[in-house]
Amino acid sequence: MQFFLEVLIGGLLAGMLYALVALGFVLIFKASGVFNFAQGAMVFFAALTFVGLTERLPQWFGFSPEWAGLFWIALLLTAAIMVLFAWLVERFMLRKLVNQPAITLFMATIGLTYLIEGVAQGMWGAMVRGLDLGISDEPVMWLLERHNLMISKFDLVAAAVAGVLVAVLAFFFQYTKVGRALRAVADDHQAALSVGIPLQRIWVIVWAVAGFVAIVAGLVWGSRNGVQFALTFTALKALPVLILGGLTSVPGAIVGGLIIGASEKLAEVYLGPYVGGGIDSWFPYVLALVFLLIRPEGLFGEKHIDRV
Amino acid sequence: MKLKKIWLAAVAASTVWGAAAVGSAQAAEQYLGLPSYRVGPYAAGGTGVFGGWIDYMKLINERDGGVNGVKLVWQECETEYNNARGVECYERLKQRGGQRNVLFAPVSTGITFGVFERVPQDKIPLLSIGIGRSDTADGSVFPWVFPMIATYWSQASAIVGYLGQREGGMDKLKGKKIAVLYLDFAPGKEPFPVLDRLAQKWGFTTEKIAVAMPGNEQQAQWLQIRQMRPDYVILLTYGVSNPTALKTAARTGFPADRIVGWWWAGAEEDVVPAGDAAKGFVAGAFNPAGTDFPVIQDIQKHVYAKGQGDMQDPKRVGSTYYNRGVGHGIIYVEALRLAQEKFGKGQPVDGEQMRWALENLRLDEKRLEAIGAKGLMPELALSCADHEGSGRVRFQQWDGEKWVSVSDWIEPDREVVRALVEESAAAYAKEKGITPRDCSKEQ
Amino acid sequence: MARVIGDVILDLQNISLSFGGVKALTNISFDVREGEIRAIIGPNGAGKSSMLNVINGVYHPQQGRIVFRGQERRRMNPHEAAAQGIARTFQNIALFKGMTVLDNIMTGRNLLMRRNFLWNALYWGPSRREEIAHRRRVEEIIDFLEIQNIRKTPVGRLPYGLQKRVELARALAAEPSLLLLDEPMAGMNVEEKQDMCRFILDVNEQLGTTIVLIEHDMGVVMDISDRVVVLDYGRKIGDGSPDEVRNDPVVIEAYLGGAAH
Amino acid sequence: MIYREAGQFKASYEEDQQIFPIKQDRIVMATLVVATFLVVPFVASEYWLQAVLTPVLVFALAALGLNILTGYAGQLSLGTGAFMAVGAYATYNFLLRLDGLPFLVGLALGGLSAAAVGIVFGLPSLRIKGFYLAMATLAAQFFIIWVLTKFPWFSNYSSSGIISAQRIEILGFAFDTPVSKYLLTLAIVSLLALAAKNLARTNTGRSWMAVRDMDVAAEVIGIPLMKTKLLAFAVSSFYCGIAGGLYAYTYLGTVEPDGFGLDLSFKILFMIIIGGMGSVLGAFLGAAFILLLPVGINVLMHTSVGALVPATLASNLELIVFGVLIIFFLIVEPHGLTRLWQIGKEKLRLWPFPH
Repeated sequence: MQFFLEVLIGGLLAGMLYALVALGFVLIFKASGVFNFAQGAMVFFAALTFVGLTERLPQWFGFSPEWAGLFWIALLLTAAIMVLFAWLVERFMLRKLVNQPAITLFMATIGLTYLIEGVAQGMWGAMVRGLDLGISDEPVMWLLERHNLMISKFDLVAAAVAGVLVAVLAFFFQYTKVGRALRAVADDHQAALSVGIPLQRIWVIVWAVAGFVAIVAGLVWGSRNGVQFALTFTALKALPVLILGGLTSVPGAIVGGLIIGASEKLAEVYLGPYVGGGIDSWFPYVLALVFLLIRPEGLFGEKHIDRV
Repeated sequence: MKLKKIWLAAVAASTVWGAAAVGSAQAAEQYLGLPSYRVGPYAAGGTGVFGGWIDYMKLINERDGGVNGVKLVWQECETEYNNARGVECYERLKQRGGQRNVLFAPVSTGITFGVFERVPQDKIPLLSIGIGRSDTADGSVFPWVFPMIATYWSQASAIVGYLGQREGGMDKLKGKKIAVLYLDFAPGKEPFPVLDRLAQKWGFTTEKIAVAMPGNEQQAQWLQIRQMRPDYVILLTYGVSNPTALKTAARTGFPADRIVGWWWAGAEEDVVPAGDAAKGFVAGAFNPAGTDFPVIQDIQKHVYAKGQGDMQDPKRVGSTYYNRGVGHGIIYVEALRLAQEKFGKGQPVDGEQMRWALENLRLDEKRLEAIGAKGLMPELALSCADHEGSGRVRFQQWDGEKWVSVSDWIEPDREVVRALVEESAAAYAKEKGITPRDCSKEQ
Repeated sequence: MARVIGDVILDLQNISLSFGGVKALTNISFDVREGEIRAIIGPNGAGKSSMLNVINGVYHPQQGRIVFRGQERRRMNPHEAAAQGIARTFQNIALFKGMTVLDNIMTGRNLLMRRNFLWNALYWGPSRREEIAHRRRVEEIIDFLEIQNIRKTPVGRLPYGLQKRVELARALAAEPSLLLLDEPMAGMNVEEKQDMCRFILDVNEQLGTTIVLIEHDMGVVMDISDRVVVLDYGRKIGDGSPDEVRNDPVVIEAYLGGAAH
Repeated sequence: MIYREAGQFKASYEEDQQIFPIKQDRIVMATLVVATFLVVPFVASEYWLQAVLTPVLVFALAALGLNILTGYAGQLSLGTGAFMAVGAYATYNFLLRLDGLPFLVGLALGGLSAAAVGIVFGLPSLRIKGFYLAMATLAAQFFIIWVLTKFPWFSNYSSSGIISAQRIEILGFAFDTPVSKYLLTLAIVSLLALAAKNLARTNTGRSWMAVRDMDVAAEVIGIPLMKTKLLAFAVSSFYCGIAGGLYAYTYLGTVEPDGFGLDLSFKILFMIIIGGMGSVLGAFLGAAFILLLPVGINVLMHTSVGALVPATLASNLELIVFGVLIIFFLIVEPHGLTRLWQIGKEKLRLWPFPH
């Protein structure tokens, strides 16, 4: 029982991390109908840029790498770069592909993936870097001692971060003018225009917000596994979450993440040994597929599905 | 207009392409095709290995004026660690101008397998240091393949040998429980037969646990390990799955010094991202890290001091991957030297001559010391039957800053490994209808 | 050819249809005789299109019986309905936008084509003969509807009126015994409407096809149909010859009191 | 002036229903067939045969398969690589385990196995559409590769899951040189391309396109959705399976399951988008473009630019240029190379008298 709980909780926490990546997809899909395959590359790019800046800034400006402000300056600069990135994407890609079929936009984002990967590694090198956010990655002691439960402190913090992020995004969508415009865009492009915010600017904003989400996801995943190319693979963990939660739902991403995380771990532990293990490559997808057969638009997705 | 532009671009591109294929051939040059990978998930390894190799060739050119006056030249081709791209590179690099490639070393299992059956026809030796497949060590069946220094099978045996040393004798392994955490890709499973036979021989048990590619999430696997309470974990993972494994181990309370990795887990890139979690982790190596070796210092002096180094980040000179690349370079250059001695000094050699030289390569302590690479690799002595040449592996421990050697070169259990090599090679020969060379008749 | 009105071929009895509690059709009964032109009229939202969707199996009514050619059916897929000889057009044009006019009409013949995909892959012998035979039939329909000059045009490029005509052609290509037309003249100018009227009458007279049509234009409906069903809010409020319906006080109330037409 | 169809009258439906109703197209096609079968084998270098032409043909076949499913029948799939893997591994096992089985029969059985698997994974398409379906096909992608990796029976218990293709022998003739392998590939791919073209222009193809363009209307005119979609999955997977078999037997020689990963599926999807959806020609153009573009850029980078910038930067620039070109291309011509080809023909029709 204690083992089951450990696996379950570990899975739920990992699921929050998947959800973190999935959020970026949802934001962009919701507001522009673009299935942004480059989200994984954006996570990589953001994390690498952040780490690269923390390495280079002290060299360039001659202050100590130990200085506490470095983290925040690097974070701000990375955020600024993500905004610039969003602007460039809108200006040179999205704007020119308006009214193209969804699959064309999807393909364009795969092209964008190559571009980002090349820029990231070209700029900062192929070296694998560590990232220490100062959160210790050890089991929570009192849980271990009292209940013999091994739950990682880091995962708890990361899950909390994901939770806060979702709350912030929900607030943003619900209560700000831009947020309302975004929701309007999702429903109807014409209606959005009447809100008084140009479509182009909305796209920049939503890509920038997805960029911020990528930074957070990149930092969390980067400090977990190292800042390296493999961060792009986090996208593969997010896709089943998306299917399950629905492409357009922020809470869906969280709930989907929790379900996928927990069931993936439980399956690996209890089912894996019978079939040779390593089943978490496909299990989430099959689970999501079975789920789709029952509810073709995902858990919280909107009924209407665009044809591709 | 649109159309015209695209046409023009296409024409321009194909012209350059055509021109590039021609190139110029000069007499005193030795051409080598390098299928490098500098982008993608494994770029850290690719830039390191190929950077070290190229730097060593630059050193030979700068310091010695080439090999007996023959300048070393090379052409790179980006494989992205992708099989199909790698095969295209193999074909493209095969020939440049009038020169043919004399050695192909993709440093990738997939590409190695992709070209594996092409090399005998093209007469280009395939160098697969640390790659496998292990049975190609049988040179009588695979005359053109050189899995030098140590194969996965030798390594697996050396890991068990190292654990035996730590326990204070092989017989102490009896009754021990060892978990084998492997990445679910081709090389990850290659060591299994050796581990199984050794488990039987020494009376320990193994429990194999798979991690799906790319392995960036291993909570379930480590909780299983925790449940199992093994004495050791043998780590057969690659790329991002290495730091993930170490981090997750720490998170589930498994001590790092009871984890022993193979050499694809033994680079700085594999442990640095794991931070403190990696402290105490032990991994195999056929080429230790470090800048103390004279050859590395020569590279610093003759190449980097002149600003000609290949590494984007000069700090990586002396890292594990880099030194592995230097090792590749040494083997290549020494084989060239040997081939020139036999077939004509001061002249480029061809693939067949290269193959002969590789098969007859001897690098003893004395020679390694002369090169300035004593300790950078084990002694090598190849033969017609044995294309591995050493099989020795040493172990290093990560102290949080650098790799520290914790063992001498450990011999594999040759009885077990060689028997497997011959069995497997014979099966391959039978399937393919190959008649093995009779090695007693070679020279 | 003289028109012959035959026996009842479609009999709808007590049809009720609802969507998640919202009633679209309530207890509707009427019949269609072989060879006649039967119109369904009613204000917007009266359930006319739902009625057609029930007839050709797009919707499945919760209650009621549908008897077509003496066979009762409760549930039927649209393609089964098509196989029994029911073809239709749609209120919002439902052509295959990526295909040419010719190909669109050829799809209408799919039920009549016997060669499977293996023969088609060879495009040899029977398969080729079949394609060409059906092409010949389709060309007759193209001639009949006077759209020869656009046969190789992708339908997406055609004006609205022509698209409606192509859709009719596609339905006719199936050689149906019952043709359902959902507002065949909506959005057309007078000239186009006249053309369409002529085509509908020609189809009915020359091919003997039974037609059920929905139309808003009262003038047209009263001119061409033999009998008219009037729906309002999902209920039947009138049924009979155009004259009877025209003078029915309930119908007048619904029309004059509700939407003015 | 050269490309002019004026004066070519069709006197019968037979003539009008030809694959290439325009005379010039027929001439071009005939020239192409002669050139690829009779001229190329004598003039092309080994590099071109082995590393360029053969893979382009193999990938064109896979792209054709995906085009049948996605371009014609409108079902987006990201599982192409896995279906190719099924083809390759099934062919291997049939040839291995049935002694004396002719190669072509083994290949066809491999294709049929892929078709069977395709039907199974096509079942969800009856309920799921669009990106959701694409994600569902990812389940096929990962599951199939896992099965091939996990169960050593499929690779005849090779220690690492790698299979190495048996020698190809047809009627006593061994196909073991680059030229013969190229010709074999060319012959198979040409025949299947012709078959695909025939499917596309007959009832089968029309039914697929009808389902793609508007499934409700298709059903109403009597096209059974389930049968039509599953047929598309089956035929598409058959093509991919054959392509996978050729990939293993005439192109690489040795393959491992990981070689058929998601990257490969994406690459093939790229081919049909860049080449042109719903077009047989597009599959070929797209395959050539996507395979040769990175190679071309690589050659450029490591010869001209490579001399100026460090090799690592050159490799990254390669990736950047590739990405930018893809985006650029999608912006300039979202309908793919086929559309460019058509525009080119329109221009030729008027040349040399531009309007």
